[in-house]
Amino acid sequence: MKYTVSLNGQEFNLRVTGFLEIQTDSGARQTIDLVPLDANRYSAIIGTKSYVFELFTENGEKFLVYKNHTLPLLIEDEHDRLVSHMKQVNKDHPTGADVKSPMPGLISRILVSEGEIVKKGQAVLVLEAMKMENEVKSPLAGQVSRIAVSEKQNVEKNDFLLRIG
Amino acid sequence: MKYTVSLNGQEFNLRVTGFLEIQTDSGARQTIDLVPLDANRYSAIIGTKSYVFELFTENGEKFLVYKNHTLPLLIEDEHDRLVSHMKQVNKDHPTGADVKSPMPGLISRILVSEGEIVKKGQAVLVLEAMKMENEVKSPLAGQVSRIAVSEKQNVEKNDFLLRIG
Amino acid sequence: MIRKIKKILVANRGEIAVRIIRTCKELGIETVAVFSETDRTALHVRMADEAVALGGIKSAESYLSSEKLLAAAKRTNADAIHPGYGFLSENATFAEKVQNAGLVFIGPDPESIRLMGDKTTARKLLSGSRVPLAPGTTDSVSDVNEAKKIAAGIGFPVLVKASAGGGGKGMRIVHDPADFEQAMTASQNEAQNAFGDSRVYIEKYLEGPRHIEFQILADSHGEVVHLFERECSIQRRHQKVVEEAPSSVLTPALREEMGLAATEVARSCKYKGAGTVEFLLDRHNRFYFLEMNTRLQVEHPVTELITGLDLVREQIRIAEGEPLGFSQSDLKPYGHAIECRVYAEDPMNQFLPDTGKVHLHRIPSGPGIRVDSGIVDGMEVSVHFDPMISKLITWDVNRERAIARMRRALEEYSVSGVQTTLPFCQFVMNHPAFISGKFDTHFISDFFRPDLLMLSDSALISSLATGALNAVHWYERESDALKVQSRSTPEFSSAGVWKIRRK
Amino acid sequence: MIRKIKKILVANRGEIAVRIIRTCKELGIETVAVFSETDRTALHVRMADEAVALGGIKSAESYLSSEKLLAAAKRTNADAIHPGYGFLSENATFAEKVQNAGLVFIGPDPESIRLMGDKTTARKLLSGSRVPLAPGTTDSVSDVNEAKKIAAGIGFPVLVKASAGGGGKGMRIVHDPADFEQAMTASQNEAQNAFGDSRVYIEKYLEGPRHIEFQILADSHGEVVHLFERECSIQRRHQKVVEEAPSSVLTPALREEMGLAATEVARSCKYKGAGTVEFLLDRHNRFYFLEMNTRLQVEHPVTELITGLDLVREQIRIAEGEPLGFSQSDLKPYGHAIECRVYAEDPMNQFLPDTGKVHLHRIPSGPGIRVDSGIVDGMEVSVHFDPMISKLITWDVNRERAIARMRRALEEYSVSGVQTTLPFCQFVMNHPAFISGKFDTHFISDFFRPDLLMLSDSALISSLATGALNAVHWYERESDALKVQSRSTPEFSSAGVWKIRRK
Repeated sequence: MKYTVSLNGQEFNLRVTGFLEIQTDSGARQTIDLVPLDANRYSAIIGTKSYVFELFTENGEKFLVYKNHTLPLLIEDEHDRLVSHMKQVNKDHPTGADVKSPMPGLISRILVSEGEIVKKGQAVLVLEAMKMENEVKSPLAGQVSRIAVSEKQNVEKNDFLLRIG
Repeated sequence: MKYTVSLNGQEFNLRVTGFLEIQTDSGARQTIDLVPLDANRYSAIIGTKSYVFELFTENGEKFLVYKNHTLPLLIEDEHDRLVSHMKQVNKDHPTGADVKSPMPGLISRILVSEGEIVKKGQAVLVLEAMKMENEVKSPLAGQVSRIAVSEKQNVEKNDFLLRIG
Repeated sequence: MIRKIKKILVANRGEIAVRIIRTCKELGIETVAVFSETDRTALHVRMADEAVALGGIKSAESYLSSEKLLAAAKRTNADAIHPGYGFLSENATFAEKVQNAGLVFIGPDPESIRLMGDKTTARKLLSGSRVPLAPGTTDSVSDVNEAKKIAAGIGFPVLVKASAGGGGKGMRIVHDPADFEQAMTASQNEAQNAFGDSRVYIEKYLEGPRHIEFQILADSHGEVVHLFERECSIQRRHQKVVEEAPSSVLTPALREEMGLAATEVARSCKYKGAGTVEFLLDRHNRFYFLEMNTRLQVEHPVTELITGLDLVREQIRIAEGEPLGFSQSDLKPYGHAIECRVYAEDPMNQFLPDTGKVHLHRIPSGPGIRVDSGIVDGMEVSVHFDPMISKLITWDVNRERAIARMRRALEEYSVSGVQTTLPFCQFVMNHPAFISGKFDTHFISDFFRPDLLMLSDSALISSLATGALNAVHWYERESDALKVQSRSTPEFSSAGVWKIRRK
Repeated sequence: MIRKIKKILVANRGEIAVRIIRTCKELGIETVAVFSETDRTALHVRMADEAVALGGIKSAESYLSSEKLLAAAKRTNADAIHPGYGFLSENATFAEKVQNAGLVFIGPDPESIRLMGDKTTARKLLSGSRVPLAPGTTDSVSDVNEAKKIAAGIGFPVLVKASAGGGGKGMRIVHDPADFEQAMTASQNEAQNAFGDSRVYIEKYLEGPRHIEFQILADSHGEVVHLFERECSIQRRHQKVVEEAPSSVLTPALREEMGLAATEVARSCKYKGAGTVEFLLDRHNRFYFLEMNTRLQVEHPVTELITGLDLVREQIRIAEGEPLGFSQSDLKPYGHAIECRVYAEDPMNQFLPDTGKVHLHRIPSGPGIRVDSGIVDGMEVSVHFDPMISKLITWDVNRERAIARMRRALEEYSVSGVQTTLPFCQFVMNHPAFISGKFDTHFISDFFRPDLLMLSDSALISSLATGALNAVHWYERESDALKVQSRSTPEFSSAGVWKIRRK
């Protein structure tokens, strides 16, 4: 089985050639001594090097944690690769963005209105959470096309707040 | 449902009268705020007192652990009670005892032979475990009626070793 | 008069409730925990001798309700209340109610809290003394135009600060007069939310200051000592993340001078108990009184580690009416201590609070390590309370070694389920500015970028990629225990989170 | 000559391997762990930078195989080996092999190990010095009749001790001449098993002695200091369970005298590194040299806590050829420290080792607590290795407070799955003899009975009974996570372990 693994932005083409055995693009074969621990943690010994890492997913995105560093992880086989490549083509010309709530909280103020033109980094609303007022900023320049929440409304993490563009 | 609970040798007659509600022999009703934690541990709040305890069983015997104290626990309903009472009657005249291995190890020496009369507390065999020689002693006075192991034999915890009486 | 305390109700939650219970156990004092609806299985409830439900989910319905707290104390026959920090710890009215109910309030008298709690009153009180103050108003301002004029008079940049405030809440820096109005409104709103008091005042904003604070102890017999300083300059959102003692910039002469000022502040308000006098230290080693916190401080452990004292024990003894039993000349700092606060926050994303279930919490241990935590496996970090879940403190004979030990401890510390400030603290411990001791409260804006938290060792990344692929290919879904879980929801999402099937 | 060490192979397992790795990380020295087949997921393997499988299950096939250890060091390019304690730590031949392979052995020279390792040689070496020795043979004896005669000459009770021994292994007390032969055979067998050397010798058995040992440090430039004493009198099976520093019976004068004797022992064998000189102290405050341990001691943390030093760090620095950098007059004990060893043993049943899976291991934390442990949740305690799974150490300004802190810490400590010595340590910390300081090595036989570990508070037991019944009645089998499990097998036994069904 052939895979493309992207970790921390670095891409690796790897082939699973046997139990816990990997072949890299250069043809080198490598066995790994891998055992699961608890809570999605694994202990790996590669050669003599010892690693403990954790895997988790959040909102469908995969991550690997190593010594408290969280690294984005993407593992695709040949089929996945084709599909995601096609998606990528369509995404090359982004025209807008959904702004989601970064955490649960209360919408204390909305600073923009529908139709308004905003700059990248401009505060669009104020979210109150954990006794702090947090400004939510626009990820890009554009026009506010839709506001899905109102003031004093409680929102959950990742709730859709408004759309730019 | 009516139960007899024996803990640390103390006996309690309790009736379950509702969800997390108990009635004692004296007729007093008591509610208990009980939630399970991890690894068979429970947090109980009775009145205002807060307790954390663990339950476990070993070889069919039940135990409760509280602040590192391990207390023998027996919970019987009316039916259990009747059965165990009948058993008890037969057990009132013990005539012998099985000696079991207190831990995994190697039988390094057997100090008695079948038919031999032994005193209570007399060493009957030597078990080597964790680099130590441990003497296994007779729990009562009597005659060695059977020896089930031989020297240099490996045994597991609770393996039957020999019988007195 | 000595009044022995037999049972203490701890009017708090989380790590500080656990911290207080620990000392009570050592003193043979019984403890009563209180808990909101979501805290039934929290560590402080498990550890206390008694526990009383307050009901409610939000602070206002639970840990901020003086009625419920006093009822719980009455029900359990507690003879004292320890407020911890935050919540009602600096609320003079609460302290008064506690005393009126015939209970001991473990803290200063309500009058001292009142004097120091209102930052403008404190400034007024000290304006005649030898304690240096930063330029600014000694009264609160409510009219935005008047405030703007005052700010212009002091000269921008200025700080808008909550009169009732503390801990950076309600504080705004204003560089540009054009931003003043919005900043003042935000400050007033936050102050109203956090303290129920929207008054603010204006103070000169010092460029590149260090935040240095002195721990003081004062008994009811007139003895006041300081336990040296804590350096608290590493902050995000005006809240401390890393603290240490001693500070690497104080000379013995400056330490003595500032210590003297700190005890003078305590004396000025007839202080009793453990308190903290905060100063700003500018680039020319001039210091200015900032505020006095009339309670135990989050970062008190670094002081405990360099003095050998248990500050909660001292608080209780003082509250009982005992004399301190030692004076300033008996005290000498021993070694160096550093504290890293573990917040459930994402340092990759503006330190925004993260919430969710902590699947696994494994603390470091071994020589010179202390962990004060309120978290256990499976516990929920909710939006209702402060996101600080733990404090990691290291001690060693000198600063260099205490840093090396902290690096080791941070690497050992494992929290799964929520993002934390652990990687940020690793960044700090490895940064040349921190190591050299040459840094100020702008450390984050001067030196930190989220991408600096990423790994750059490609050989390491390559090995981890191999590990990840094998883990997913061979072990995923093998059993319940091994399956790859979502971080926010412990149950396995069956909708193909991982697309790869076992061979 | 200074030779900087870059990578250390730790030829050990469990808590001491973890302990050594921690210091290496703080020093920026790379680490190599080694592991037997059953130790693949052990903590030391997870924490080290590199890990090499030794294969085998028993010690002889793994941690005792010098060939495998040297091959692992060669493979990983380690430039030094730290032996820890136990296993090959006091094996002169191994130390020699390490040196011959061009590696640094972190410990004394093979000749020093040889001199002190053979207890009879050590006694001979010191017989001309000012160091007092207990009456007994200076040669080993093999003939049982001759040995019996010698014993009669010294006067019963006597000790039969392994020449190659240490740590109580192979030791037997004989009160009655009739028991002598069996004791000597047992001692010889145990010595053969533990050390591969069956030689034994006879020593006068002192009644009611205290076990007091001195930590020494010696560099390669001739500087020798002692780091004060450790009191190790609480023992079961001649092995220590509770240790503390300082001892509550030593006067400053006696401390100085014994410290001087300890450094003299170290000088007599040209010692280098960290070592321990053990003494017996009788009821008249006369002390006798017992043996010198030429390695790091299990109980070294109590000395670390009262001196602020990291002994593993000092060992490594000395091995690199660094001078100590301080002398005896620079050292002063600070506060009081106590260690409780957590053995997987059943104190209710003659301290017999217990085995099984550790379901849950939750360590205490907070002020003044240190835990050195090699255990993680889910780990198997097997019959193949020493049953000590963890060490709990507390520090405070004085003995009374250190005991109070230990009581609190023991109560917080939770191990599920195997029986441990934790309740026994709780018994010790609450016992008047221990609290008063008036106890000797007979503490257990004098004061301990298993039934004293039981609870006697009937109101408490009644509440727990109510709790247990509700737990079983309402929660048993509700879900996988909640079901009542067997302690020895984590899987639920479906054969009606609990007879009660949910209503």
